[in-house]
Amino acid sequence: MVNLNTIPPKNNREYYIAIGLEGSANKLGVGVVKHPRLASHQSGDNSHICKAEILSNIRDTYITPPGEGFLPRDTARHHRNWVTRIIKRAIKEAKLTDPKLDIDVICFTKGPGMGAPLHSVVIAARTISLLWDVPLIGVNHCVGHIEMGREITKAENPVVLYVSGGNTQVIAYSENRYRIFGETLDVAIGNCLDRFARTLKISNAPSPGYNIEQLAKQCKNKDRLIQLPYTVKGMDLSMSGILAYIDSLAKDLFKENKKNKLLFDQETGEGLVTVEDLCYSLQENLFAMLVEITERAMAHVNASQVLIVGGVGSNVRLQEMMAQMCRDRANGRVHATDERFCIDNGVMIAQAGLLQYRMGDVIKDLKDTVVTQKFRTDEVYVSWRE
Amino acid sequence: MNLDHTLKLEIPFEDAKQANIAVDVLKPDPILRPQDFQVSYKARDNVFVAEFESIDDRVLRVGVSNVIDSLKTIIETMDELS
Amino acid sequence: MTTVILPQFEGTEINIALYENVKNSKEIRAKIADLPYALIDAKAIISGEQLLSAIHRALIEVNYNKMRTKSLHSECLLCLSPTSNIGDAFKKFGILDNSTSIIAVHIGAKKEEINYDFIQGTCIEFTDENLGRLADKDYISKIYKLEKTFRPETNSDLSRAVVDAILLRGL
Amino acid sequence: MSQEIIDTVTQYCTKNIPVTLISQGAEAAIFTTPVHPYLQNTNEDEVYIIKYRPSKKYRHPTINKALTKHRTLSESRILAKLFQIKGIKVPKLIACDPYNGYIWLEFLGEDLPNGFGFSNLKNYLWMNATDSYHDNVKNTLVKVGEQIGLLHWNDYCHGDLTSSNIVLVKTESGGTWEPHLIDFGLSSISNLVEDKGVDLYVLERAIISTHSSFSDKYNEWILEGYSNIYKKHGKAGNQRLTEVLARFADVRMRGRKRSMIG
Repeated sequence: MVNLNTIPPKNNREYYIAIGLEGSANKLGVGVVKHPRLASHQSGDNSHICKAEILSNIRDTYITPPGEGFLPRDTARHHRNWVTRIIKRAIKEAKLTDPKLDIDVICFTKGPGMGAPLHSVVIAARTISLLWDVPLIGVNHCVGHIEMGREITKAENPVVLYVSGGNTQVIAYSENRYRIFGETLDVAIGNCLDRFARTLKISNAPSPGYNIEQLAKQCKNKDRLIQLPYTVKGMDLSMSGILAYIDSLAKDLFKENKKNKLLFDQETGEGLVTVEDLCYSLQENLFAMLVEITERAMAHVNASQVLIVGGVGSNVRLQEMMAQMCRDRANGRVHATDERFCIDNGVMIAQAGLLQYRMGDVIKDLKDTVVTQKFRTDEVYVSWRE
Repeated sequence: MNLDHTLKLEIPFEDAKQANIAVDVLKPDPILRPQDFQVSYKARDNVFVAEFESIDDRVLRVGVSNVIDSLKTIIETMDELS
Repeated sequence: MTTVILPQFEGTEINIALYENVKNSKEIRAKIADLPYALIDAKAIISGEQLLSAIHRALIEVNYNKMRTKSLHSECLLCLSPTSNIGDAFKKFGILDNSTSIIAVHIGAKKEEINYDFIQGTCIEFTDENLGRLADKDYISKIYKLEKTFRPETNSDLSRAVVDAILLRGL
Repeated sequence: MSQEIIDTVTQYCTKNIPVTLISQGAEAAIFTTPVHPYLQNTNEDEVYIIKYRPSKKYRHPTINKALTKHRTLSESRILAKLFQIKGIKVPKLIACDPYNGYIWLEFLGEDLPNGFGFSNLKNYLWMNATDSYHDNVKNTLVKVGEQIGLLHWNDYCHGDLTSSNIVLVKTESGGTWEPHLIDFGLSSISNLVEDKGVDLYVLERAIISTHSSFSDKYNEWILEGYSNIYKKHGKAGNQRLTEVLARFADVRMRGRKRSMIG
């Protein structure tokens, strides 16, 4: 029996407060979340209706110039430069007067992610834990996304499509684990879009994927799709071949390689394809693959709901396609959160960490706070669900 | 190879508690190549002491610089969030 | 003579006649271009299933894809073949000067409108038994390039392998 | 959606071919019909399978068209190839329309006695749950293993092995069951031990999750049959068997999925 009230809130309060620190990639986020202590949490699987109140959600993104990706060292430096300021702002915005007394638990991202940025954040997390004498909890980044998504959308048991710069997974819950039903066999979807954006030398602000989405919207030849490899393998998918191919098309386009029959009319030399067309075709192809593997997982576990999380999840076209698929599957529903929660943030780490904490799971030895680049979603024992 | 390139770093903190926190924060992380680089942390009253040993100057420089980066975060956090 | 209507294409009547002891193959060949039939050497056909699966495919191609040849009749010969080369299909399945058993297929007209008088031979029933008797199984295995390790124990096994090849030709 | 699919299929098949929807997966809908597409049906109990891959509205029409054709064909092609391998039992391919996404197949199996439902492996094991260690059950599961062994030995992988994708057909003498593999929609030609290990793991998981009380024995018997096939090929067979089983253990350890980087 799940009892989310296993650990009482601090100082006989009727609510819990958690702060979450996230910095596994190029976003540094700190958020504060509050859970009321409810009788309905005493027993039963109610972890998706915590009635969480978001007291603050501060984020700063390390943005690189067009054509450049973010490197671990530089990203770590960005996080170090900002982490105390962001924590301070999050506390101020949450109107916490004394973090020592107010905060039940400090949650940080244990992994997966880039090593150096993760490390730069955990240093701050350990320091405030010791300064304030507040316990620490290490959170799996993917589980953070899932729990935040469930709380925001109230989706009880959805199939989760997790799409970000580092991950592409289809996940469903079973027997206390978030199990991976399908995933990328090579690069992640966000990485694929980021790298294509670099080839196109388009801006990385606010994010490369967002700018590809805007270009795709401007495509004027939507009925003439550029055929790309479609590489779904069971419930897994592969994207590196698609990226290599569309990259080569883009390069030919920029070099005006008139020999390319797909891009230039062989008689008149006229251009047949624009950058917008490439973006549109890439999105249509990649997203169709994502929706397909999600549908397979839904059929497999007999689910009718989908939750999209991760940075790429804020793409409106992906949400549209997923919604269409769900409608066609006997009135399924798709849940997506907006970019405040899709994109990496501190609140999600606080949300998942607080659930863990309320079940009685805290770190007792600082040795257990070592961050890790590899940390599979299904390694986490999900004690807060039936 | 001998770890004969060494450096000792002493940083005074405001009090012994702060120096001890710095030690506790830095201690858990494992050294990536212990055969090339070693470090030990301790607190002597309010002084934080780190002793580095390494196979060459370059590895020593990188290792020390990483620890100093972390120390800067620790100190800034103490200043801003105590 | 047998009349077949495929349930999916009920507007198209198919008439099939099987002849053995044919004596005028050479003569037929001379005017073959004017004969509105698919004329097939029966030694290449093991079963009704084989022929009808090819006709079914021909109707699918014509209705949902495109006609590759100039008539439904030549389309039938093409669909019997394991390769997409039309000349090759005629060579392997069409009649030769010395063919003695012939299947004449007519698609798209009423039974009453068709006559087979141009064939001089014995009209026999279009049954698997008769087809099996007239078929040259080694020839069939060879033209369909079946796996060397595949040793059909029965005519129906051979027929199944051949149907597979017909369904997948060129795709 | 279901109604839309039924309407499309009914229209395609015309009134001469009445269809009944029996299952709908993520990718295809399965219908039965008493009408053969081109042969006279001589047995009025006989039915045929029509497998239809509907186009997906979320997908661009160009992708839909290419995928429908490619997948319909690839499944047909695998069925055709497998039929020519001695010992492998798969349904017979009757007709295929890759332009519209239809495959016609032979219907295999029958209804089990006492309301246990259709004779797939899943229902069969449930029917025998009271007498699970009976020789007949063992015999059937060993044969299941042999079918998978033959498939893998010839470098094909099923891609979706579950106890519902194994259909039991009564032998002519009536006493025993002959397992047939169905649904090759996710199958591929592959000589990778990884794919084979995953195949075995997926089936093991399916057996554990639906027949947990006896799954240890069941899986043991399936592996026995599987190994029989490899062992027939002497030293080379044993070596390949060891490789597959080692990878299977490996896949089981990591729960199908390789470690991932954040």
